[in-house]
Amino acid sequence: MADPMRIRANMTGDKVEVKVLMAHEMETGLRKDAQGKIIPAHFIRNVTVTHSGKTVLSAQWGTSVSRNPFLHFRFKGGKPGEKVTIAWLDNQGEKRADEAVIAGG
Amino acid sequence: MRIQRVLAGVLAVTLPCFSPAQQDTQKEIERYRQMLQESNPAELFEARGEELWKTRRGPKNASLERCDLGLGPGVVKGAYVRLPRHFADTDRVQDAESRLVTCMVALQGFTPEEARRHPFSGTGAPMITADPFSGVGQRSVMTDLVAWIASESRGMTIAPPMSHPKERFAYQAGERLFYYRAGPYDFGCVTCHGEEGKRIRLQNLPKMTNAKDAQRAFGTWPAYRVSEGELRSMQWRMWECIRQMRFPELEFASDASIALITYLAKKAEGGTFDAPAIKR
Amino acid sequence: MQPRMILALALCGIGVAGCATRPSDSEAERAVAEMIKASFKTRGQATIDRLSQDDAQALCSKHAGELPKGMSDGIEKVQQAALRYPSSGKLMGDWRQGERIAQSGVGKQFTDDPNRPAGGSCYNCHQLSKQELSFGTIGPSLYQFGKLRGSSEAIQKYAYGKIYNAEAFAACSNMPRFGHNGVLTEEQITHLVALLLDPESPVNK
Amino acid sequence: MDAKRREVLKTGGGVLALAAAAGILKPGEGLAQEWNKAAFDTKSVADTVKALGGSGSSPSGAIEITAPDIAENGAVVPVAVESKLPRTQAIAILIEKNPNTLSAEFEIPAGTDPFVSTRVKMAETSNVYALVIADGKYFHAVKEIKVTIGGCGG
Repeated sequence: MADPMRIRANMTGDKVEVKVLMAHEMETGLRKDAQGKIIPAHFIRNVTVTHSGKTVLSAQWGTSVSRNPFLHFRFKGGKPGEKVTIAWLDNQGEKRADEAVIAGG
Repeated sequence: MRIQRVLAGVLAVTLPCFSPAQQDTQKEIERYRQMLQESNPAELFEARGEELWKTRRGPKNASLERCDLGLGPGVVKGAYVRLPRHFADTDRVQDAESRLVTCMVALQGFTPEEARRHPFSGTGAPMITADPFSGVGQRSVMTDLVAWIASESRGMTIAPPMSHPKERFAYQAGERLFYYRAGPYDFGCVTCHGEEGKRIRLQNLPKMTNAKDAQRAFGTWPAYRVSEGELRSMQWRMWECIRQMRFPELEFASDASIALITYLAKKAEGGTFDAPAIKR
Repeated sequence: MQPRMILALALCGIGVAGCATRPSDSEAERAVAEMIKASFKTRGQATIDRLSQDDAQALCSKHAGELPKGMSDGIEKVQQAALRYPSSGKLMGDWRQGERIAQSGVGKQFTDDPNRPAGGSCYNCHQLSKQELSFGTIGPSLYQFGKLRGSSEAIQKYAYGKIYNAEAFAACSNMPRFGHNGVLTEEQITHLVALLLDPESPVNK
Repeated sequence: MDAKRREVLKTGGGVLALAAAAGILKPGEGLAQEWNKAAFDTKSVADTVKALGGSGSSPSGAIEITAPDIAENGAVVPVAVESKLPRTQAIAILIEKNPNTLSAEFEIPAGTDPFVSTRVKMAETSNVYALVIADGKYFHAVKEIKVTIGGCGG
């Protein structure tokens, strides 16, 4: 199973600042292993961030997002103590969802 | 006679080293490095390492929570900056990795070979491949553990003990290795790390006999290397430098590797430990 | 005991002349040699015998940074005598091939294919062309090397010799002895000479 | 609106934020499973814009790309995009000289800042485009990022 994400969600002014690190190979499908065999593509395709039942960011990614991806964005309407949920789904059907509690500013 | 004069001319000509454009290159690279600091995937490895420390593994189904890293069984906080050190039970100077091998064998019942099997994540060396993005994912228990153990010394002062005769001998052997030039490229560690302010390509090289440089170097390993997408330990740093020096392979957790690390740790004494870091 | 002294002592064991003037500490010496033997292993083309030093390597290790004048003259004389120039007499090759060789840092590592030619690793340590921003500074800038010096036979010979065996000109140079140690072929070195001296080379633009 | 909605549907989920806003999809319902393969397979900026449902894009000074001029390594290049265009709906990052041009596409619902920061791989020195869809129109900013060769064994 995929490793947990590292999520930081902090109030800055009236906005929630979200920074997340995901543990993922983001393999391009173009590389070869030591035996010269192609390493199959393995990458996150979809990321969805929700807060209070509402999607605050959704993304589609290709293979050129860096390994162990980093994402940083801001949204309005969150309060300290509330939860932000981040979910990803990769091209091999693996998925992972984690949540973080919004910290005060 | 003529040749000699020409040669003298050749040697006398010095060129302005850096035009403004090249100073801009350095400045932009510095900016790139600063941008990387915003987020360090080393955290992901540290989190796994902390979990592994507490996980029951091996034939004895035991965790590493009683492992003695030098400050007593189970004490991790501050242990990394007081390594390498002499351990009475093995009568050997050990760094973090070699000590973990000892604990995996003694506490968890692994054979030494099993404990050493995957010292570095990925393949260790960059892969030979047509693809521009190097590194391939294969997890290493050892790397994850070292990432966490090192993180538990963040902000502390590098202070390797040097009171046991074997610690002093490791330092002396490490110094000798540092100056040892050999192989088809005539390289030694000193070739790249003997002068101040030099670079390979755009990578700045620490002069290891200079305390400030050594402190920065020792204090920023382990590190997440963005070029490989892997967490790399100090053992790996030695192994990789030695590979690029065109030497035979430096064995993981070998006495020579520990001697080199002891030499560097002593040179870095008094510096602030700030690892796992993030680097090119 | 001074660490530097132990270092010097330890270095005596490897076929170096002139150690007799220092007190011997054969125990430390043996222990370090033993440590090296136990800590390295042959992998691929990087065989364990690569750790055996020739005289120049041993002297440069022993006197790191403070080589006595007489000794450096001695090394340069021996290395000069070992210089070999191409029998064809042709010292200038193709700068385009030279640029590729200068850019490549592969060769002789245990991860390298021994059947593929090595690179010259030139940009690792030297500035050469203006376009390449990523260059090292361990060696001096070679930008406009030929423009400033011309491409006379004497300069060609110097450039070839320096790449072939840097220690023939500067004992204990940081630069590998590319020809002497069999890293680059004669032909590859002539391409590098052209990269340095050809007026059309990016080095001289 | 209807014409726009049809266009969105026709392009195969390129601008899902529009679809969601139009009430076609509810958040979390199938949205995460959509992946615009056609767009991620494109090999030029123009083709990517097309695959994302645009006929072309205009340069805009209201889009800011924050990234280094020179990256020490191409495997990780920090790129942040901020749009000051009203009603920004989506931000995409395109790398002209990569094997596939489109790197990432972010859909920005109302209430979320028109800003994203991430890290991308670059195969070589290239122009990096920030493509912004705002009020149904396509805009872009461009910045060249140089990728340098590093290390000593390669």
